[in-house]
Amino acid sequence: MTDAAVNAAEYAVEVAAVDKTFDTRSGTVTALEGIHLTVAPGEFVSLIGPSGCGKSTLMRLVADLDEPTSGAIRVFGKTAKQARLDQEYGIAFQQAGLLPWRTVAGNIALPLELHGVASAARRDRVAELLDMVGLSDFADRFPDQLSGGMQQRVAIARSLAERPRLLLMDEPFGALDEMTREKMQAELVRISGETGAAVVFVTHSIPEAVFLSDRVVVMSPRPGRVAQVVDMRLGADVSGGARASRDDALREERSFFEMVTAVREALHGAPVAGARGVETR
Amino acid sequence: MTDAAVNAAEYAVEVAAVDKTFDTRSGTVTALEGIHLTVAPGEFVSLIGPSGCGKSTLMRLVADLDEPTSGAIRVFGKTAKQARLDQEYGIAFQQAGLLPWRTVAGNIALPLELHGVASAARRDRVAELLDMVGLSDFADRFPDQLSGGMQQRVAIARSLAERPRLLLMDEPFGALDEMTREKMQAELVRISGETGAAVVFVTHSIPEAVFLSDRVVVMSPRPGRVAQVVDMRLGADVSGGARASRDDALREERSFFEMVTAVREALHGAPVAGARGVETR
Amino acid sequence: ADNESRPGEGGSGERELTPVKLQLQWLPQGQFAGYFAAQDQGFFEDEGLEVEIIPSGGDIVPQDALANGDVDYAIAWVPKVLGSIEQGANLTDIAQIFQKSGTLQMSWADSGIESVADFEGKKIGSWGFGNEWEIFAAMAAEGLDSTSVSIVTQDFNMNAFLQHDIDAAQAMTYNEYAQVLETVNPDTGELYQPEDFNVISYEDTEGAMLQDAIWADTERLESDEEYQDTTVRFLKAVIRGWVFAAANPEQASEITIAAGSGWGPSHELWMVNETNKLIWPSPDGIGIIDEAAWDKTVKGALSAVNETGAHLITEEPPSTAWSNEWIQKALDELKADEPDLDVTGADWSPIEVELQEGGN
Amino acid sequence: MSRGSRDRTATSRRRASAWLWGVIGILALVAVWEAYKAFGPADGVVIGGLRVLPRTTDLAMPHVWDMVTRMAEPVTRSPQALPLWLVIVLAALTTLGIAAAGWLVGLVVGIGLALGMQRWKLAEWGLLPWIVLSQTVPLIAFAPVVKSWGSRVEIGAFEWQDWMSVALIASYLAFFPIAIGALKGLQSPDRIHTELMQTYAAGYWSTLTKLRFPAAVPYLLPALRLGAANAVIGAVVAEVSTGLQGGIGRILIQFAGQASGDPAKAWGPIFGAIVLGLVAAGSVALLGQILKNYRRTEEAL
Amino acid sequence: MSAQATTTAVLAARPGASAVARSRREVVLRIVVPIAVGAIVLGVWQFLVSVVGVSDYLLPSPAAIVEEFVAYAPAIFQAMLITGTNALLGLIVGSLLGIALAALAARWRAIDLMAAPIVASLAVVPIVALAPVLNSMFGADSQFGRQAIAGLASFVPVFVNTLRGFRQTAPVHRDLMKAYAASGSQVLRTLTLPTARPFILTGIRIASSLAVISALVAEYFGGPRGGLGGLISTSAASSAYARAWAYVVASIALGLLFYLVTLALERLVQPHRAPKR
Ligand SMILES: Nc1ncnc2c1ncn2[C@@H]1O[C@H](COP(=O)(O)OP(=O)(O)OP(=O)(O)O)[C@@H](O)[C@H]1O
Ligand SMILES: Nc1ncnc2c1ncn2[C@@H]1O[C@H](COP(=O)(O)OP(=O)(O)OP(=O)(O)O)[C@@H](O)[C@H]1O
Ligand SMILES: Cc1ncc(C[n+]2csc(CCO)c2C)c(N)n1
Ligand SMILES: [Mg+2]
Ligand SMILES: [Mg+2]
Repeated sequence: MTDAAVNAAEYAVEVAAVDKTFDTRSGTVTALEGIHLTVAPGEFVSLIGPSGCGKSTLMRLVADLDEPTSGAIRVFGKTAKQARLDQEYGIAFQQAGLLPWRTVAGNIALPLELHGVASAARRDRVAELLDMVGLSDFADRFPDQLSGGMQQRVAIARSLAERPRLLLMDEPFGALDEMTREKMQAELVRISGETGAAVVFVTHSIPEAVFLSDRVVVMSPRPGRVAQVVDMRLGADVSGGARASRDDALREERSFFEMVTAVREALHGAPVAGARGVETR
Repeated sequence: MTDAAVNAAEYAVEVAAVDKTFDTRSGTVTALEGIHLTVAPGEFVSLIGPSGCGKSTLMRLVADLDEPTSGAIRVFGKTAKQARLDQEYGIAFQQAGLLPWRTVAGNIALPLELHGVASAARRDRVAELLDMVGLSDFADRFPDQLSGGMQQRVAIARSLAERPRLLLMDEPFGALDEMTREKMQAELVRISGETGAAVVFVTHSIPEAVFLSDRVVVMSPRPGRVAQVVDMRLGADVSGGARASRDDALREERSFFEMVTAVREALHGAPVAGARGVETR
Repeated sequence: ADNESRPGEGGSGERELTPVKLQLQWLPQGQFAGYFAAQDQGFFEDEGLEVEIIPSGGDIVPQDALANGDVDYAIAWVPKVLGSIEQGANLTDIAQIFQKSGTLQMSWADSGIESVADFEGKKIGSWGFGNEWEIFAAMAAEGLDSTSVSIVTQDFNMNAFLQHDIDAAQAMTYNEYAQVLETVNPDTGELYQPEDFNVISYEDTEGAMLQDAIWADTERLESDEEYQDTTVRFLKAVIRGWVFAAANPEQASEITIAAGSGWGPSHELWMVNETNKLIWPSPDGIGIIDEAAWDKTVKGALSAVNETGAHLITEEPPSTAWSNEWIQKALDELKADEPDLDVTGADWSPIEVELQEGGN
Repeated sequence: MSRGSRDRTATSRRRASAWLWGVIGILALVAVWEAYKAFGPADGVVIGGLRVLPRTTDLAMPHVWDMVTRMAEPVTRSPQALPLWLVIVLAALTTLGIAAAGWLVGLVVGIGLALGMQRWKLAEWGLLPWIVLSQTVPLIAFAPVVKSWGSRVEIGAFEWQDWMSVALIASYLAFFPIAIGALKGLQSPDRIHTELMQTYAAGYWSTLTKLRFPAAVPYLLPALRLGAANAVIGAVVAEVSTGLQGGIGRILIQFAGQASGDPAKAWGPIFGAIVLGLVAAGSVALLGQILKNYRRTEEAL
Repeated sequence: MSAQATTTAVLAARPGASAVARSRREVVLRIVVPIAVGAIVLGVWQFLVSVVGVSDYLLPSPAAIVEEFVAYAPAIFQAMLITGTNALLGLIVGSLLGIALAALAARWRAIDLMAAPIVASLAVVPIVALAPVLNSMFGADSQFGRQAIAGLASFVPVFVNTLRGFRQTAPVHRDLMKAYAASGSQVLRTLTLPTARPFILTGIRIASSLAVISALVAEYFGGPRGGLGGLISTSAASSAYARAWAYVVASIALGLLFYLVTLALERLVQPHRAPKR
């Protein structure tokens, strides 16, 4: 944390030399080891890797839901804790995590309520968000009356409620079927474009990561490390960095399949050989 | 059911003019309408379609867990009920559905036990199956000590216990992460090859359907109908019908991506346009 | 009369004993010493009976056990049984063991409650379970309505009274009264003394009612000759038991303790002694029902109304409700067999019992 | 292997701390008792005519040490008298035996009812409300009836004993949680599992033995534990009610009757009854240890 | 046919019937069947007494019980009022204490562990054991002893269920609250209490019938007269069994009333019920 700190403000997220170990009954588990990662403002970064490689752990460290064993994390130049207290990020998990006793509108209003937004302003913002995720007609429904995809959209609206500059999303589409998932991806692209927020996105799906991201961070299994960072070069204008227009047609494009293959290979560590894996936990 | 019945014995599954409606509080729901489908012995057929299109319902009709409102279903020339009583099929669901109080071996032995297989023969068969799914070392573990992928393998071993000529699988890999899923797909290919059973496989994942199947049946949303049947033409020897060798390399082949695109388009009903779907349940 | 006709008389030991069940109205204690003594001393066996003495718990109503045919004889208070008879039970009082009422209403010496008339507006303790009818009858005789007092149910000890939760507590001379006198007065550090209390004895009021009596099944008495025979033999043994208890209170108290009473020796002896006081002297012979006392009991029972407006009885009990026939027969036979036996208690006198702290 | 032993030391350490805290909890209660007794007003705290805190006299609140030392002394001054604690233990054992019999009857009846209700929806609808309602009938109301009817039963060499009435009344309290728990448990298998059995063309009995009963274990165990505690409560109440000799209920009222002169004595059987209840419930917990493989999903419940 | 199939067959009744009709049929059956069962039992009972000739003294007939009920209606309602008040006060205070202590136990493990043996003891202690000492402690002349017993009886299920409820907050919800930097009281208000609510209500519902039965049984062991328990025993002691059963019927009605009121409370406080688990 010497001169990196000077420029820290430039980054939405800066993870420097982070290790994370857990003490469990059966000994110490190293979940993350020597993680370096930066996310620029407005950038869309996906984390992908085998189950248990530490994706969620990393996300939780950024959100200050847990603390690194060593190393430093800064969010918009602040400590992770300060960033949390300042509500610099919005967050969405794999389960929508809606409060079942609150209506859709009530769930979206929750963070606003907790932070003392006046009720009129709250109502307006909720209406705006409902419109954004296409659920205006469902404001008074309860979560259990919604499909999984709709619940997830509510969770996303909630995470956007306070116009955060950073969105943390831990497999938000994991529980959805593929068609709904594709729809949700398209919406996320639109929304993140509209709000200009940086996104850190955890997923298991290679096509999802490829479709959404500017960069895909591929992680290796325990102890979790960054195995490779793959820049997405997609679509008609393959100019590095800037995000190409992402629509459904992209999914059938050649460059899309190439990127899928690239991430696949990064994930498997090498060009794929025939595999008959006997899984061990 | 006139002259089709004459040849019924030729087919593993024959679904003729099947409709299925459900009475619900909010009226009658037509889940399936005019379904015609045949599966040849040894053939691998996937059902794919949007959520709620009736895939599970169709599978349940074949398994005689429910009865068609009209139309006829024959399994190896028998009625579905007779086929169930004769244990003509093995079945696996999205959740592994293992009995938590039985060990891995005990779970696999369950159908054998219920059908009075002698204990020595049972032990041998279980050992064989454990070997087939690569879990010999885990025979005495309990399901909660296994990873999701391992549980699913136990469920598959269980469905194979009585050497059925037909395997019914309803999203058996739905709950797995992508990497484990790919491994399981490879194993299923191997196992179904070894046993020569016909397979009816429900999935949401296009790559999965493409990778596994001889034919992919694409269904349209409510009322569920067969929208299109796509023959898989894959791999080096693209000779219709016979199953190509499916290994991980296939996933990066051009023909694979083509088939994925073909199924995608069949699913979306037309070459894809940019979509902003507002989901309605 | 013809003892010889009974098989095996003379104690050869191989004779058939007639099984008999006797239902008590409470836990084993000195109140029932005579029955335990008869059992212990082999008086029942002498009469060719094998008697099972069944203690009662909180909710077993002895006269119902008898009416239901569960037992052959029961010990119960007359007013309670009068109620049951009006409800349909067909029972006969065949021996009035207790000649007097042993119920007291005790209050603190400074409470100003010296007679039933002073009850008005006070918190009056009672155990319920039918023990309250004496209170209501005595009050009725004073022109007091049952709603003019507030009745508080007492539990198994005198704490409510000692802590002034109730102004006047019900107490049996042989039990609760002693309990109080076995308690240390926190002010003096010594046991409470009789002077500390006012004691109203219902025996001295219009509410007095006959208490422990032996009841038998009326129908069987009328029609079942074997039962008649058994009844006389049973009563003979019982009389001998009570005579024994009168003459040997210490021994009777030990027998009772051995029979399962949980009281300590001093309390048990007190109880036997006080029970004896309620039985003896019996000028006509133990168990003979004094018609005047019976009529007084019936009168009291007719006048008593509880706080819900329920009457104990609304009409005179049938003439079958009591009979001196059997006890008289038993007394006569005993007189013939053992002319020396004192069945009137003419020579009896109570002993002095010193109570010990805690009743242990 | 080292993992296992480490697990074990960790669990035993946790268990030790739980015990320690439990003891501290009891000591705290004792301390509160004695402190209140020392500093509270003799006639308790009366607010608006209502005594909201108890009296502190020796009669109302004996010293804890008096209760304890009283246990070691003989029950009465009688030379043959046993020490109080021994009398209580003997009585508790008697009651335990009766409660166990009641529990077994409750088990059979409860499971029988649950099976019927699981099998036939109509039975569930028709019986369940009455089963719930049955528990609002005060035991004491029918205890004498049971005793009276029981004493009439005499089949061949078998003769109804009074303790059986008590056990039967105990079973009336015990069957309730067992029936409810067993019904819940028998209905607990997921659809996926019942359908699996259907695909195996398994009949009612094999579904019952292979699926429903094993799945019911996690529901059944707490129900059985509650049933055991209820059986003890029922046995004690029925002993008091029917006057059965030898059990804890009997000495409970007997010593309560002696509480004026000997207040500490009355507490003995109360503690006896509590320990008895804990032992009964604990024995069922032991059963849970044996069946632990059937409780693997219990965390989720 | 397997068990599952039979059950569904009963449910499905006629396959042609519409679901609406079926669910209406179910609602009707759920009311009619228990009433029918009750009517049959009463019928058999009356038959035994009036035709077969089991003595009315031994087993009063339903008709006799109804007669007594009518005759003593004012006294019965008075008694229900007394016992009901005791049960209600006990239920309210016991529930509040249960919730409060559960909140402390959920917050501090030490309190949980310290309370464990005491709560376990309270769960197994018979009322008959406690009633006499509570009467001595609080005075036999007031209803407080009975209320205390009803309170203790209510306390246990409310405490146990509430504690479980307080532990049900989903990790994802806790994370969410932390991410919102919510304060302790905010977490309690918006997450912990709503999550625990159904559990608390279940506890109260179980406690409701316990409170009634406990308040009633406590009357057997001293205190002011006039409640249902005292009158049941008094009537039974004078062999007025029909009257005793009339009071028993009243006590059942009181238990039922409490149960239904708590059930209604559940509906009221929790209009929207998420499907379980
Ligand atoms: N609280 C914890 N205590 C102990 N170990 C933990 C804890 N949280 C995570 N771990 C371990 O750390 C490793 C990383 O877990 P993490 O949940 O971050 O993986 P992941 O990449 O999100 O996996 P998945 O794709 O399955 O969600 C795993 O081995 C896990 O077992
Ligand atoms: N038992 C039932 N009662 C009423 N409606 C039902 C029932 N089972 C299924 N349905 C309806 O039938 C339709 C088809 O359901 P089905 O479960 O077969 O869909 P699916 O294709 O398997 O969906 P998914 O991909 O989500 O599993 C749905 O609209 C569903 O709501
Ligand atoms: C449940 C019960 N019933 C009666 C009494 C009072 N009682 C009436 S007669 C008798 C025998 C003499 O002691 C006693 C004690 C009681 N205390 N508890
Ligand atoms: Mg994760
Ligand atoms: Mg499905």
